[in-house]
Amino acid sequence: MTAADDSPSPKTALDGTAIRADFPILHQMQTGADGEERRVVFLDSAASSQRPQQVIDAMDEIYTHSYANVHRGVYQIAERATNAYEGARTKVASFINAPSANEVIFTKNATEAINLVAASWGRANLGPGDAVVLTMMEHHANIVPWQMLAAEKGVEIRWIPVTDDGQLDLSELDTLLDGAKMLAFTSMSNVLGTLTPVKELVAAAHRHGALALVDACQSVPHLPTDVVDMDADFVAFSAHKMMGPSGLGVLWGRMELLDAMPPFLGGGGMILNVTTEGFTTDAVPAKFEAGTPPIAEAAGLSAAIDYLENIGMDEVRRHEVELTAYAMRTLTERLGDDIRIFGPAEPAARGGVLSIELRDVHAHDVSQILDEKAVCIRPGHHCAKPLMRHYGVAATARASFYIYNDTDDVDALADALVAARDFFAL
Amino acid sequence: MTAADDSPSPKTALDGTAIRADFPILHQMQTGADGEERRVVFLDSAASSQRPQQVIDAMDEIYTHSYANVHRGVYQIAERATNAYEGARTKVASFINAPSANEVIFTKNATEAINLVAASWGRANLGPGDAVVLTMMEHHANIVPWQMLAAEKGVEIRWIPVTDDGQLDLSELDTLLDGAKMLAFTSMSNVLGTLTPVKELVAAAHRHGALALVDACQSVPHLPTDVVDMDADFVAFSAHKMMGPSGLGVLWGRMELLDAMPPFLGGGGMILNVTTEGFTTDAVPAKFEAGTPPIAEAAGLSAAIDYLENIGMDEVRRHEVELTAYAMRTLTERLGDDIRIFGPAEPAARGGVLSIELRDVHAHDVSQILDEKAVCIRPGHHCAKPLMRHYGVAATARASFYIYNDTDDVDALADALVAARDFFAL
Amino acid sequence: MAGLEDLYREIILDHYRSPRNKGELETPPATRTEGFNPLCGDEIVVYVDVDDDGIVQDIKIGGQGCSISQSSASMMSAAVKGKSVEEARKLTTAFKSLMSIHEANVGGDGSEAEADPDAELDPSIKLGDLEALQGVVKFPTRIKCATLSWNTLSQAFDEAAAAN
Amino acid sequence: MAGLEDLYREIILDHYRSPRNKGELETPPATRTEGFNPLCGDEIVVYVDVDDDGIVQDIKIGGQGCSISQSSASMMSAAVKGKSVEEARKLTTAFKSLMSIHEANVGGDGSEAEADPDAELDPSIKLGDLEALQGVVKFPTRIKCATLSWNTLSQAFDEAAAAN
Ligand SMILES: Cc1ncc(COP(=O)(O)O)c(C=O)c1O
Ligand SMILES: Cc1ncc(COP(=O)(O)O)c(C=O)c1O
Repeated sequence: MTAADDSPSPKTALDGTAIRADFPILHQMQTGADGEERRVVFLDSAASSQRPQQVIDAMDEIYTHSYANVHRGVYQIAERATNAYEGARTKVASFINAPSANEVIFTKNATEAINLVAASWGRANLGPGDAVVLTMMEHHANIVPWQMLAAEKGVEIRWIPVTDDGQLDLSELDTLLDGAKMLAFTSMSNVLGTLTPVKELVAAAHRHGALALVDACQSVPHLPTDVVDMDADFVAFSAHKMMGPSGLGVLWGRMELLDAMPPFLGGGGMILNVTTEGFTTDAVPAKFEAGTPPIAEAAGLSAAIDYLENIGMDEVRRHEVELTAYAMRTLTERLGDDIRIFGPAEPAARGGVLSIELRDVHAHDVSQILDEKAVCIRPGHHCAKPLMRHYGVAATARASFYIYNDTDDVDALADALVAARDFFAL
Repeated sequence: MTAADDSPSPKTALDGTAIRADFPILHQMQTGADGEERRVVFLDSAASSQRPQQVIDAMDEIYTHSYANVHRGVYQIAERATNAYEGARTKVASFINAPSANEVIFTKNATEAINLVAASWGRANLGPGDAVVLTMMEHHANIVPWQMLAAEKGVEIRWIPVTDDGQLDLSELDTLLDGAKMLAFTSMSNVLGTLTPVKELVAAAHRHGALALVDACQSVPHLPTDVVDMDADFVAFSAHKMMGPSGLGVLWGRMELLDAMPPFLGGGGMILNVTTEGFTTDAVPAKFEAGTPPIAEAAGLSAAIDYLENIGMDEVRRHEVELTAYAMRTLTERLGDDIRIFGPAEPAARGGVLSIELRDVHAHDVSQILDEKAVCIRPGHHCAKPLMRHYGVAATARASFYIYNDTDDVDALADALVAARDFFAL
Repeated sequence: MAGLEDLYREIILDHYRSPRNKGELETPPATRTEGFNPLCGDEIVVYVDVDDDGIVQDIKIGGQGCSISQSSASMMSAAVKGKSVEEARKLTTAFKSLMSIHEANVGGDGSEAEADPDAELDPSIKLGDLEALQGVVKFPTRIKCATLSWNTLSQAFDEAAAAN
Repeated sequence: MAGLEDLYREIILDHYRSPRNKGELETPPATRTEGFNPLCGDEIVVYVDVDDDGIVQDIKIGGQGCSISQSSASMMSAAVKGKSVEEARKLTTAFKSLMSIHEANVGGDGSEAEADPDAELDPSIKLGDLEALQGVVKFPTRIKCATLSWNTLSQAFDEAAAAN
């Protein structure tokens, strides 16, 4: 089965083929059980992205020239390591337009960033009768920490519902926020691709005297981010979804909030003094970075941001909207009634994430058959079980795009889906 | 100033020069302000070690061939990533002789590992009137988490004193352990090098019905480790001190304890089910690994363990004892009364860590002058302020050894210390 | 599709398309047990009705899942219905041994820690149709799909026993 | 030692070896304030006695530290003794400006966030001996050593003002 016609695929803002040259992992060929060699088509960036040689080189550079533990060494190698680590903080701050680099806290992943807020700010500020508002399209990372807090402190959790076309249903927002202390929500659904109205939600939270935490895992890698414009109180994201390394996440927060919060993890690097009687904490961000931090990883993220800024986040976004539009059109044309695409119908209202259901073929089987065609997608609940339950499905097959994807990749996806449908057809 | 005589330096169990060939960062030359080029002599491995090309390659291999998010992908790249990550777990388990790989939990560093135990086990099991016993030579990572717990839960902290020659004073051990629920102690002091009597301490804790947590950050990289033989309940250490990458730590614990403990961080990967009402946790170790884990980092640690096992941990230990003996002898010969070496006088009673005080020269100045000679040591409190206070010093200058160091490095250290003394002499 | 015949044998697809014993049982007398595959979201519900003589009088399967988990559950239901709990447990051990060859590589969540890859198969146990699932071991990430219903059945037996 | 003269000027070593105003003051009337450099363990104690006219009547320095932190504290004590709090604060700003050129690179703990590298130096302020510490900016990790006593002095003034 080949693409419906042989006319060249339309172009998008970025040239995926040219960009792939920078990504060694995307050069590899995969041999199917049919003996055919195929270029790997990676469509799982919403779970974790790939990284260009520039990012790998930046980490190797640390390990081969400038690695030492940071902050306390006087020798030149340690000074270079500290500068690389603190330089990454400054770079992240400017990438998200944070007022101060000291508001950028490095964590191990976005999950830890959200847990930090729930455990430190939440325990110190919430008690019985207080409410935290979440949405039905949250990732477990932005649900479970609040449920743990709720169980411990008797806090109530309220849920903003989703509509069937994958938007937040804000009709009862004021009621839900009434008396709430925190609104924690995703800027972009990792299942549906839905872009939520961040500024509107933050403003609503503030109107009700609640803080707003934005789970920006899916938007920071793909859209321009401005925490001042968002007017958020906390923003969390992960390096590995934006071409940075594994093992690194970011929490940005307003300094006056971070300053007033108790520490989260205790240990070296976060103290001003320790005696047998107790300890005093150092200033933010050190207060929240106990132990040896992800040093080489921070340098890797810094290089990833350079790479993204070099392309321009507006271009990244434009490319992905065009690719998503092409994909929605192509899959509908090729698979008709046999495919269901979850989420908003309008490509501009979403990120480059397509969750689909293929009639009579379970997502797990879809993914297995696509792997035979070297097309990498992800089946499952995508860590968003409440949302899956809303749609009455246990799993979807999710394809997600990044700068290194192009319309050829979408065609390969469509071909493979058609093959999967045909294989399972009665 | 040159070495006292020109006879070749004595050999130790390992050939540091040959080993350095594998460590690109140690090939670099550093130009002093005097214009002279010198080989970098890295004596700060107790803070964080360097890594051989093999470890860097293992991480690059993941990023260039086998990187994807783990555990949930069906496609081949994701399967390889999962196998690399879980393979690292199996490798760590066998390296420390853990009964089951599922008892190995990957954290971001040793500090998080200890915080995990204090927060999860501690909160669930300790209350007012309960006691946790620490030693006066603990790293802040094994003090502050317990102080946080103590402040929250009204737990009492008791301290095992140290003797002036840097040993634990166990004369009152039974009194201290009476009624205690936890004994948390270091297997090797990161300031003094002191090896503590691990088995004796664990047995004493158990005799009193307390659990034993071993902060093995400084011993796992340098000595054979056997958690079964130790009979410990929890063991924590960091990858970056054993030639692995930054951003990765390990908690080993007994399965029946881990199984009974509540979760620590909440999010994706640690749940069995999530509804709007609450969540159920997955089995250990998944329960304690919320969010995207340090994937490439685990592969790096795996390669570091291969490297160490290839040399043999007994050889590593023998080399470091010989090097420490040579260093103690050489520094005493060269600097006489002008130098004080903290900790046990007997090299076999300690690891390759020398904290020194140079008469009338502050550690910070020592380190600065040594950097001019390309000798990298660390000044400061080494995250062990209670111990520093015991000795009445604010800072020591610490030199620490690993497999890539040799007697030439010790000679360079001695030369540089003599130069520092002379520079500051009245 | 070339290469996937090992995984998707005809008999598996048949059970997937026409699952046996699909449905619910009244509880009590039946026991209802849920199983989750946290990796992919599959959920299975096993209803089992064990009589006083320890015989599986009836079994029904609910939930959602992929072809492997659904067909495995379907075959399981057919295989254990009318058998004694003891026989069903032996069959479970035999089936999990068939699956466990590569299971150690999959893990990470400990849920299969009890499977013993070296366990000798009782030669008197006939797996029958279930042997069609043998091809799954070549696809390690799918092993948990195949064993989900069996693990849930074991749990159901435990719960039924505890309830008496 | 070649290359280090910039850091270890003779006057710095002189203040290090013979620190001025070493000791303690009775509290009250003096204020006692501790400062920590978490990076290296240096601890400084500043005792300051401000009279009703806002004049630093007396100042004493305790604690332990490296040549840079100790000499900076010693010079500071000599420079502010007898001056008004206002003059001492201006001197602090001037000194921190001298030091802050590279300070942004060192950070990570936010404690220097208030230092403004672009602040214009008041030309009427004479740093005198303190200019010998200028060489420190070439050694960014040592800047915190040089500013420790000054930050502690600012805090002492704040506490003294709050106590009145
Ligand atoms: C004895 C000891 N415990 C704990 C730690 C903390 O390790 P990490 O910073 O990797 O969390 C260290 C090292 O810094 C150490 O030497
Ligand atoms: C929306 C969203 N939130 C949170 C997370 C958790 O990120 P991490 O696994 O890096 O902690 C993810 C990704 O897995 C995500 O897509």
